[in-house]
Amino acid sequence: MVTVTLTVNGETRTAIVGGETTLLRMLRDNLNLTGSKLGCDVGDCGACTVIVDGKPVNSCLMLAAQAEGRDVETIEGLASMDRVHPIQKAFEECASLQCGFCGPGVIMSAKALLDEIPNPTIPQIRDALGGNLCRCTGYVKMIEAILLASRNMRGEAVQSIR
Amino acid sequence: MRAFELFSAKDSRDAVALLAKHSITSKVKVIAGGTDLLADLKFSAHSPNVVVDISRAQELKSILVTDDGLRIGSLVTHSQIMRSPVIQEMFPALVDAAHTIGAVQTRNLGTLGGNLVTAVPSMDSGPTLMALEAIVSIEGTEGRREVPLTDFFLGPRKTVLKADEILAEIIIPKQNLGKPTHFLKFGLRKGQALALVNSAASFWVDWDKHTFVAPRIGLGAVAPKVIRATQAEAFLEGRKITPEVMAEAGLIAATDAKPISDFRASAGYRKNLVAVLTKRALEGAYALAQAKR
Amino acid sequence: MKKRGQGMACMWYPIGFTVAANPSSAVVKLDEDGTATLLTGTVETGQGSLTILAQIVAQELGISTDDVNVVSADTDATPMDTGAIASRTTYVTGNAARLAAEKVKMMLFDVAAPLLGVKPNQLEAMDHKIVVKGFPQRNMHIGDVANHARTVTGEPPIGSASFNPATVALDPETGQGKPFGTYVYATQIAEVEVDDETGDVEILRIVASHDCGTPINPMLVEGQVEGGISMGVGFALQEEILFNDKGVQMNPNLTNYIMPTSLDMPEIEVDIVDNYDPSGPFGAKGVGEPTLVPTAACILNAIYDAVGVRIHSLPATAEKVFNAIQAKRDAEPKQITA
Amino acid sequence: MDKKPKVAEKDSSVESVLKDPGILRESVASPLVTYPIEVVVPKARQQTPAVGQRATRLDGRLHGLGQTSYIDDMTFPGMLYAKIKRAGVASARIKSIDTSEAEAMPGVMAVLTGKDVPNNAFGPSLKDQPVLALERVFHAGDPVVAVAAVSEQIASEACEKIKIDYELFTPVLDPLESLKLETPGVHAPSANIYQKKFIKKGDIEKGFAMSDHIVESQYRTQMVEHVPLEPHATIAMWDANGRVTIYSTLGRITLGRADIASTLGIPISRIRLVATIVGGNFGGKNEITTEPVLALLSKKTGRPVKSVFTRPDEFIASTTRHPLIMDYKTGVTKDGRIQARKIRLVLDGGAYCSWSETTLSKACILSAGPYNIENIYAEAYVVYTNKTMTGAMRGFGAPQVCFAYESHMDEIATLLKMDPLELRLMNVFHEGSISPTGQKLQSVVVKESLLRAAEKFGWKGKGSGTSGGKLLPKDIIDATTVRV
Repeated sequence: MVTVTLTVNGETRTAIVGGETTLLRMLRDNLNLTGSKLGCDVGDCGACTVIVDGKPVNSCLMLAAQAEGRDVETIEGLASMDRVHPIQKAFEECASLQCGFCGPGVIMSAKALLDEIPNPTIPQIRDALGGNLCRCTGYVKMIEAILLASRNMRGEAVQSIR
Repeated sequence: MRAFELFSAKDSRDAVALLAKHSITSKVKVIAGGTDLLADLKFSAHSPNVVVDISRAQELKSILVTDDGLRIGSLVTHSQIMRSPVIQEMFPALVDAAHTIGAVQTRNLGTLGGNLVTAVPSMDSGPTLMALEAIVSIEGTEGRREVPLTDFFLGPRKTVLKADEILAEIIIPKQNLGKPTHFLKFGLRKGQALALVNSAASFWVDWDKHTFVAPRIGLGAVAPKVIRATQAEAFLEGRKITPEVMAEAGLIAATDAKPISDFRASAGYRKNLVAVLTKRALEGAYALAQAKR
Repeated sequence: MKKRGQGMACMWYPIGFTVAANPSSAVVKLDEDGTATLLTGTVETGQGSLTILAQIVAQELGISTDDVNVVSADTDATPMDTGAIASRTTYVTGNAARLAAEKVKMMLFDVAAPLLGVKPNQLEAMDHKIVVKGFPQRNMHIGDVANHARTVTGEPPIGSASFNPATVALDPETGQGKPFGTYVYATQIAEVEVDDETGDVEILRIVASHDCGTPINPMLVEGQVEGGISMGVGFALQEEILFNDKGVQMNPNLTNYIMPTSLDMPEIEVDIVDNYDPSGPFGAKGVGEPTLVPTAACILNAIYDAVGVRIHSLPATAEKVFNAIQAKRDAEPKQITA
Repeated sequence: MDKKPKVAEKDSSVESVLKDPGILRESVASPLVTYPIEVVVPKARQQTPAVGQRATRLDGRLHGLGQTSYIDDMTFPGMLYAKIKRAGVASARIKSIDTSEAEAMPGVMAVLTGKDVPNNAFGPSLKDQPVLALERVFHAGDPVVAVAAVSEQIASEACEKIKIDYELFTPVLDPLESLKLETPGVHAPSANIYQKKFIKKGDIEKGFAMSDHIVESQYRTQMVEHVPLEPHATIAMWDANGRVTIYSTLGRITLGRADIASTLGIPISRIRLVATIVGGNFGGKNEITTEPVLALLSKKTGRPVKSVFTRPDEFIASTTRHPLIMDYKTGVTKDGRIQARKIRLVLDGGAYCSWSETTLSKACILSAGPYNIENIYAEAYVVYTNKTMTGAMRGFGAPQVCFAYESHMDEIATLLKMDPLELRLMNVFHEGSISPTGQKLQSVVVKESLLRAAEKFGWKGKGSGTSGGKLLPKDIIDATTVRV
């Protein structure tokens, strides 16, 4: 067993886990943060995407112990008490999620993208979502929402991209 | 995933010490980025008892230009390769190769060293490094040793690494710095694809004679390990650069390739891909050479 | 060389089960603030069916989508439903929900009529009010009517209804009969680019014109079409479960079972064809399954247009397309000399 | 759409009260979730009339916040984890099952085999599928033994310790082989063809006789998986009142409950079946899978039991799309009128019937396409093979036959040197057309969809890829009006 202390959504958390425990399992089972999903457990589907030290990663392919001392952002940390994140808002408004299971991972990928590139092109968005499989949407309304969020976050007075 | 005991190495010295200690009594695996190892272990009944985490070894994370050439630490991630201004400038092919690996999430985790050590024939880092005649620096309890990448791979998932050794650095020798190189991959889809075939071509141009100088071609997924297309290289050496010659070299490279048929593709189709990709990689490298002239 | 081509495919698709009964029941209750709760046994599996059902109930009662809560998918609490299958929810469950809401509305009309000094059939429900037709200023808030029903009339405004599409069994010999209540229609057109040296097919864009009757929510209809097309793209070019000669699957994982990523998807333009089916709720039919029906066919027709080879078996992998192009090249000189 | 944010978009400076790691380290982990109190409702949700609005989804906001609770997100005190040992061989007789080593493992609470299942057969139309295979294995994904343990890891290791001795048979894998009478029955003594369907309209031979050209082709489609992003998941809790509550990723709970009741041999009143929001269905979650097993494990242990399919389970142990082999023969006049169409469909039904009956019917009824054809003969057969069972999947056979009839239409257009659009417009259904089953069709807009799509696309007539071609006449486009 190893003791893992890390920062999750700005707060320090500790758990004692088996050496083989992935960051995803620790988040879900030990910290009750079930927003990150287990869809394949081998890094193909991206439903487990979280941001570690500013970079999106598959939390199913990272051992919890490897996240020791690092800064982890999960879907639960995006909204604050008085507002949802502009990406979450855009995803709601564009009906970008259908069954929703891939959503937390997709939104974390989108957040990492917009943190790095505030004004992405459609090919850049497609590339950023390349590791997030979705079976419901064809990705179309996700791309729309990311463009909308990008404009809103940059303060452009765009009401809708339609 | 089966339970195992995890040891975190502080640095590379610590890593080889831990390996030396535990490999005597236990089945040991090394984890760096984890993208290959954990995916392999998840549904496997065979599991190591001990895993040594080397991901914190800072000294294996740098990209440096030295008197020996370009030294890339084994723990440099694929994303870091894509973002490195030095690599972008000298070897856009390495950037392209890194970009075709997995997806953003796996590129942020996966390391160059991990990609090589896994020794899967379809690896995307191998062909370009092979074409650039890379050398790997291996660290063991006795210290460092250097091995040409061509000799590093023994077969599918087999390398010359001993139980107490780790891959420390990948060195592109000085004489090849800035050598025009182009990498192409063909997968079954555009995102997150395994290579059916990948090919990298690299050569200097004698602009007076307009001929190929020191042409090197690396091929992936067409043999038990990443290989050089030596017959195609010999054919090109000193030859005039023309579209016909590049197409011919592609066809010769296809005879260098010894692919197998599996459920992803037939051997015959893979040979065709070798010819097409190699031709196009040569064209791409030539375009780069012209741009750099 | 890369070659472009265009291809089309149209289709028809039925709503609901083939002859077999597939009823849905629904319960609608109205609270004193004028908001409603729908109880339905169907399950939200991503299609947005609960939102659509809320819109149908809201429409019938003259309230907004946000005024309808939906309780679903609990056998202890919700009425019988055949479920999220056969593109039937909007049409079958939607009809049941509309009929249940209509019953509530009729109860409200009965309650409001004497209060407004008119006959029930002179009333309509709109904009959160029970209104005298032609005299919009004569109205009561729907919540006040509901409250009156409970406290004064003594009958809670709760309605329930069932719906089962009318069908006629098929003759076993000739197959003649009326297997379905209604059908939807659609056309998709694809533009592709084929690399004739590798057989690689890139789908550049797909235009999809779909009939769903009245689109209850155009945004969700678009989402269904876009998602269906992605499934159709996988069916056309990528996806296949492979077995070895012992009957064991060789690629049971998302590494080797190739389905479309965001990088594999074309630009999609969704067009909703104007239509109204009198048998559906507010003219609606359905849209879930038919969205992927014509996709593979239009892509394969576009491949033919681009490189002149017809692939008769799915998926049209790059290798299959390349082999067909090679075979065509091998055959062509012979035809010339013959 | 009016999307002006009504709440300031600037990051608020709400301080967390739990900044000191010292406090946190000693507490039991509680969810670090911020529940935003954003009350802004997008306008389209608030408008009347409601129909036709681009209203946001009821579940849209919670999806985006990661707050939708799927079954794997739920835990109950004392909950156990179940794993299923699957056959791994496609056709065999089970000679013996030895679970002793697994049962002896610390942490293993219960082991279940087919002997423990009261009515070990289910299926939406034919009850040919065992809950746990007992005597015979019909495909490699067949469940044989179930284990409930205190952790998923232990349950998996226990499965590896179960020894099953098989007598192996040669599997039947090719549906055309399966069709032949001399091929051994997959479910002997029953025949391999387990459903048939025929449609006869007009006089097929007369139709061919009236035709100038006959076009024949065979088309084939592959086996496909639904790939819902959420794998099948179930939690069962048998309570002291003798009722079992089952949470399941099932798209149809009413009939699902009846199926579960029948396998357990209890009245439906003793089952409460709840489906939460399901993370993708596409037809793959339309029949029960492990629910009876979980219920029995819960009954045996007195504890809640959860199981979640791994991604490989999802492929090998859930239903898939029917592969079809489709023979088409069409008679057409030289100006493009279709006179007759003859079709034979063979569906690979896999190891069990599942939703094959519906798939067969729909495929057969739809197989001639949305065209006015006077003379039709269609026959369709579904056969057993020792492959993963094929069942309901988005379109029930329609995507397969559409691939065939629309490829076929283009082949006819090529033969006649006609624009594929023109050929279709000449033959498609119109309002009041009579379908192949004799149904008078209403609200038919296939022609409008063709013209709309062609206009939006900029359809260039036949052979744009090689020969360019003519544009659509403007007057045809204008003839259709579109309100949406």
